[in-house]
Amino acid sequence: MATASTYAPVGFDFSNQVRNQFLQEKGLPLPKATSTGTTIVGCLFKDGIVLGADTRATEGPIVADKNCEKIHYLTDSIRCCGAGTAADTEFTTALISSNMALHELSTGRKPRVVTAMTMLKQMLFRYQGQVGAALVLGGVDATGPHLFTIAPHGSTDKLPYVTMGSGSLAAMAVFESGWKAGMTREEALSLVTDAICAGIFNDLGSGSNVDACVITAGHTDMLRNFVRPNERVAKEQRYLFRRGTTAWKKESVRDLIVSEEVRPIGGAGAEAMDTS
Amino acid sequence: MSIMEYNGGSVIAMVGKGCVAIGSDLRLGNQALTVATNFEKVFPVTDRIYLGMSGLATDVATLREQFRFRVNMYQIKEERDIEPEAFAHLVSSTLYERRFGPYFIEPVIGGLWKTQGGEYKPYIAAADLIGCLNFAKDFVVAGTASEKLFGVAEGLWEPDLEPEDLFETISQTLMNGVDRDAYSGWGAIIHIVTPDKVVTRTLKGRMD
Amino acid sequence: MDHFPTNWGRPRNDAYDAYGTFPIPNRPLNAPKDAFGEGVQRTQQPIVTGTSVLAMKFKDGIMMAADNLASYGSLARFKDVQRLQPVGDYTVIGAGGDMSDFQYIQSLLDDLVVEEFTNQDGHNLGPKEIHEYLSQVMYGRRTKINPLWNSLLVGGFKDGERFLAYVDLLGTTYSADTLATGYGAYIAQPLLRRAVEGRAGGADALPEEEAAKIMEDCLRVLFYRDARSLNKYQTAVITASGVSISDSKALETSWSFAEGIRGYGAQTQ
Amino acid sequence: MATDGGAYSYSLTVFSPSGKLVQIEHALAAVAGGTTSLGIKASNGIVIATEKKTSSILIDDSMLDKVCVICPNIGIVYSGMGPDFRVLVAKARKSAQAYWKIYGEYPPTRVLTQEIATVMQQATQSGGVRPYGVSLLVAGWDVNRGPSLYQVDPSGSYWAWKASAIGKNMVNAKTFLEKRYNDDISLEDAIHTALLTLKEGFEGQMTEKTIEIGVVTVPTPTEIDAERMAGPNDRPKPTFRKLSEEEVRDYLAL
Amino acid sequence: MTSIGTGYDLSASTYSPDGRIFQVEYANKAVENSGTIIGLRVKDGVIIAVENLVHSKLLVPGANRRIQTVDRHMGLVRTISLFLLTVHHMSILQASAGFLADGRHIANRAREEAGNHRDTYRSPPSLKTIAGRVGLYIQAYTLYSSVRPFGISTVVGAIDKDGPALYVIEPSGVFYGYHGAAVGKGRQLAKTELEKLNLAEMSTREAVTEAARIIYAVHEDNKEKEFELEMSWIGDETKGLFVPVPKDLKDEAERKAKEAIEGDFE
Amino acid sequence: MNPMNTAAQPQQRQFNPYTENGGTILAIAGVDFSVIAGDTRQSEGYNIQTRYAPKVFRLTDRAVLAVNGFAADGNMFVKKVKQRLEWYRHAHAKDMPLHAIARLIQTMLYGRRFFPYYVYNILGGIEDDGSGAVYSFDPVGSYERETCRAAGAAQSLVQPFLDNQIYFKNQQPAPGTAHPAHLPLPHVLSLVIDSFTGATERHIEVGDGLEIYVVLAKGRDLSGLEGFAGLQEVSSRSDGERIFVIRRELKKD
Repeated sequence: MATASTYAPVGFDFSNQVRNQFLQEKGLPLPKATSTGTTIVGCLFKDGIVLGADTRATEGPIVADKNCEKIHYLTDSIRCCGAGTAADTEFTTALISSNMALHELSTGRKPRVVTAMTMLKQMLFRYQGQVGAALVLGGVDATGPHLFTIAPHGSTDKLPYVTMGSGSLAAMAVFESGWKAGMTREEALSLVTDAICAGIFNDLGSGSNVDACVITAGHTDMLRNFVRPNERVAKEQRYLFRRGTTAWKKESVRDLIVSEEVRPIGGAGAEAMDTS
Repeated sequence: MSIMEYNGGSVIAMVGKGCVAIGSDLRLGNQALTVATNFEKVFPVTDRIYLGMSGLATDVATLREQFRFRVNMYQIKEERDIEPEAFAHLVSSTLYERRFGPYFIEPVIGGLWKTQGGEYKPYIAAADLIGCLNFAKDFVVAGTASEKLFGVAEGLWEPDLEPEDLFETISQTLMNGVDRDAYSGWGAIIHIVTPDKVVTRTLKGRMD
Repeated sequence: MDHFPTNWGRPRNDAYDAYGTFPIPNRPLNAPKDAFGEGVQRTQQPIVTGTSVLAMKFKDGIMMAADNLASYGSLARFKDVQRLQPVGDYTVIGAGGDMSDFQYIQSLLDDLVVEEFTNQDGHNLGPKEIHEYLSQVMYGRRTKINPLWNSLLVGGFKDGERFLAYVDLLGTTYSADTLATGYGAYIAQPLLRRAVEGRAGGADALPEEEAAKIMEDCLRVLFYRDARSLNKYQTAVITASGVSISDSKALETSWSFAEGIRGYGAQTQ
Repeated sequence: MATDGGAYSYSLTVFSPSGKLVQIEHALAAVAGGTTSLGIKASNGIVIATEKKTSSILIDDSMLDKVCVICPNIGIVYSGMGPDFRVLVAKARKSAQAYWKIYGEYPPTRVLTQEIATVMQQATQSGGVRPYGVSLLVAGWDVNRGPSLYQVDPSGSYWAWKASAIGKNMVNAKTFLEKRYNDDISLEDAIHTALLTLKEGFEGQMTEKTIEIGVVTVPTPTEIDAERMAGPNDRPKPTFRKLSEEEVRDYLAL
Repeated sequence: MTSIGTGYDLSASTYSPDGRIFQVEYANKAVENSGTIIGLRVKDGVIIAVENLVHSKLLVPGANRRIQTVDRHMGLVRTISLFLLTVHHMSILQASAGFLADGRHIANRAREEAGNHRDTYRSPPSLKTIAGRVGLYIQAYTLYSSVRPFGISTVVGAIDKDGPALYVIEPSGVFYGYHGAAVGKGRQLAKTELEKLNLAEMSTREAVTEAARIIYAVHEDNKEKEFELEMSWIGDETKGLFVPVPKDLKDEAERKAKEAIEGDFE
Repeated sequence: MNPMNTAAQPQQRQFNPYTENGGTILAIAGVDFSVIAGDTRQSEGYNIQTRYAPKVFRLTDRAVLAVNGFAADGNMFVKKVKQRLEWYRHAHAKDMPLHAIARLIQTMLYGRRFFPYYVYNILGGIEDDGSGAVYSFDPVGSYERETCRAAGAAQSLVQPFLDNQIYFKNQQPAPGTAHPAHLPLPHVLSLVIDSFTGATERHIEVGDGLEIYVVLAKGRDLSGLEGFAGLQEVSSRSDGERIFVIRRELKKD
């Protein structure tokens, strides 16, 4: 804490491990973290990459977040979709994004997709799959468009169309039956939307909306909630309560407006003083 | 029996029109045995930010102090109040720091932030025990009654509730939610944060 | 009864009652023992298995498909197995899971059909009845904790009505316009649903030729992605004019998708 | 060379009998020997500028960076020892990223300046090291204090300035700035003032190759609110940027 | 030697002094009084025709069939090559109910035998196997005093792996294979008629006409009441299934049969 | 046990005769009506098996049974209950009264105490006295007559909402007034629909379709039901208790 910088990266802190291990041996299992059951995909087209994701986050069978973002920013022209343990995807991509920013500043060049891929796989491999992030990485750099998947253990895959997450099979079925080389932006975007929708409507771990991201040389279009096929219908009635419905025992009010009263002492000019 | 159920307890936060409400039950248990009925789980962070934590009581206490320390340090160093977004990230990164030996708490944050025009906007967020943030536009819940709270809130909540209406909605949600949870209950406390004041009310709830 | 003559007249339990002083009915451990009772093996896992079966409703009836592979673990063991079986005049069943259990089911159904035929009462088993029968058999066996390790699709057409339903080793049943078992439930079902649910008019608006094309697409995707599948398959079509099961057909596949891609990471050559 | 410090002027920074830290003073001398840099805080932004001088025409000056981006809202420029500066830039960037990883936003200018200052101070009090031979001008924007300009010296002390200059021509430049500065100056005017200031005592030709400029711009209140309400993966528009050679050429032409 | 009054005819388990089992002979008598059944084994199939005597006008026509189906076995993959046999029994007018039941019992037994064979060997049994098994069963009812013999003769026909086959199993349990077989009242005349036919060269379609003609010919119009002609066949035209002869074909055969009889009278 | 090591441990595979097929059911009794509803999604794990598998069944003209849990057990159980009711009809020439069906269900469930039907049952209908009734059961037959009950995957989401809206739990009535003991039918129907749309939002196993059965006491008029979208009558006669079904779509994600 008291180093030169309060903000120095400290890495992981294992100091609770002994206690938690003990609790676990006592038969108290570790609670589950939020996971994104998820359908995430990526697909190559004529001029670049389209990434796609659903927006459901779950805790067991409960929807924890109906509209979360799973397409993470790495650099302006590189994005990364995350599936698996939500916090891991969040922080892993944030860490790599941060490192990519440093890399970009120190090299003075636009970073490459393989750089991000290598950083990610090395980080995940180091944690032996314990960091549960399954990623789809895509972007365009000086060497063209690139698309990868990175599994939690750090293995990578390079293909023209990829899927990850619990809806990956549904999405992959759409790709396998609809992908062709050299698609236009519109074709690719609609294929990706179809693939995500296949996950949303067939996989319980995926749901809500379609996020998409189109990356071409020199431009990135983040299409947040590109399609919203699952809007909630209007309720049958309103549930406003009559004020006073809830019984309470005690009330305290903390006033945040500091009201000061200024008492004029001298006669002259007192009128002009504003007391608000 | 999970560690998260050891002491029991639940927290909820809701967005209203220019205001937020955040509340918790008051139970502290030792598994099925209730040992205290005045264990508040929501703490002020700044004037307009409150932090609620459900989970293992010792970690709630530890983290309350730790966040107090970190927010004080921030305020001293930066000579300003921490904003809700920054605080949410601080909570998140603090929890993720212990990814492989987590604190057993799930935080809920409710607060107001000031726009450039001087208007106050509501902000709520929640996280899991390793700090995965959930920014919601309606409500967030945590704790042993979270499923129940989700269910009731999904039914009762509606957008743009005035502070007094929001108080009724969050209170009804919390009370009915915890009444169906053996590990939460024994009264509740609600804070309604508005631009000019914070109203705190202790609710009359079932004591069984 | 104890069939070993040397045991006759001896106490049932030497350790307990060496001299037969106890009246027989009151002796402990007096229950008849089956020499093989303790060694009874039940199906704990499938051995030789078939993978997905697909089926969908279309305008005039039901179309089903399954490949010709029976796997032994990861070994592609039998490559000319028919997993679609006509039952009676109106019905086809398709089976995934343990093939020996499936053959047993076939013999059960065969007996059933023979019995129905020999009755010569003008009544014929339709797909509904066959599905109900199978459900009872499967549920009965799961209740004995001795399941038939299959998931089955039953498709048929009788009295102007299409019928399509599923039953598996737990006795779980359901029915829908499109069904798929095994990996097909994850890979093919989304495509089938998109083709049928997503169509104006649903299955009623789907002509046979299109259904056949969708089916072939699904099987191709399954062959690409299910490691226990084969590019050789059969289809069954059940309409008002009866059951027809095709000869084995081969799938056309293309593997040029990754042309120009090198390696799995930073490699460029 | 130091004549008054004797043994106190070497290596470990210790107090001389007269209460001076002679190493720091020597470091300041090194700064004073460096090329001139300056910064001006305008009503709607900040400009920092420096002269980029190469010792030989054979050096490829396109590879040299004296105005550096630390994070999207902060940039710095230096006078003094180039290698020391690069070390500080690396540390500052890391510090900014670490802050971002905790708070989800980049540090305010003042906080980052403190960080750098702390690093520099520690070099005045640790065994086996010498103080950094640079002075820095830190320009940045944050939502709390708006645009701010700081100067950090080898001692680790820092001040906020409306306008400041460091390096060889520091005294003249400051005098010049004091004359030209007013509180209502616009960013455009400030850039011109900066160029004029540098021109005082500039050796050789002032071209886009020999001048580096960085500017801080101020987003509108609407932009600020919009960015705060955007999703976690929408990055705010950078408020600090270096001017391209073309832009510098255009300013020089005016 | 007469059987009545000696006591030797009271039990199937007792021989008479001259070595006969009267109960079996009585059973044969029952068979001889029943409506005629003929079976024709021809080039490509088998046809069985029955003179089903209608003892009451209240009976629903066509509802009380005497031909029963025993098996239809599915062969190997897809090709439906099938096998089946029919069983038939004899009966005496009013008392026929009991013997009708005998016929059903034996039919069920035959189905069981066929089912067991299929379960054991996963292949259709040959007709000879079935005839043999059913023969053994019937024979067992000629051994014990506690049971009576079956009052039926069974005509079974099928196409099996060796082609068309036709057997008759008698109440004693004995069974023989035939090209043409006849049992019941009109058996003598029917046999004579059958012997005139070139069965080995005949098609099933031709045999339908012949079978109908014979049944009509042997029916004693004056003595008997109404009868229904019942015919089932298996052959090239039936895709290997033993099924009733289609109505149009049967009507045509009956028309010809009636013409032939009228021709005879003229 | 450390979860890291589980892969290294020898594993015994055993046949598990149960599974869960998701979905949720609920029932609410009114003064002279009863509403029984269920969603129509059947799932296993993350897979939707079918979007339409009814969980609510008409037993007689005044009894409706909703089953939830393991679908195969549920279907078998309903089949057996219907069989027993048929036998009763043959023996007594009338339909079994609701309270008797409830006891019958208890007996049948407890009969399998040591190999239970993994099914949560809710029985709704009209009692002999013409009052609306709801009986809820646990898998081994413990049961209770209630005014409202939710069961299944989203029970914990729906039940507290009903507590609040049906029983007015934690609500103080306005001074000088009292909470109604029974709610009118249209109000109940909108609560049912909102319960299910809410559960669909937050529970992944709830969705696709909604089937609401409404049982009306003998002689009760339709007030409040006329013109309800998707209404269909399924009663066998019009002079006794009447049963209606309302079918609605739910979200399919």
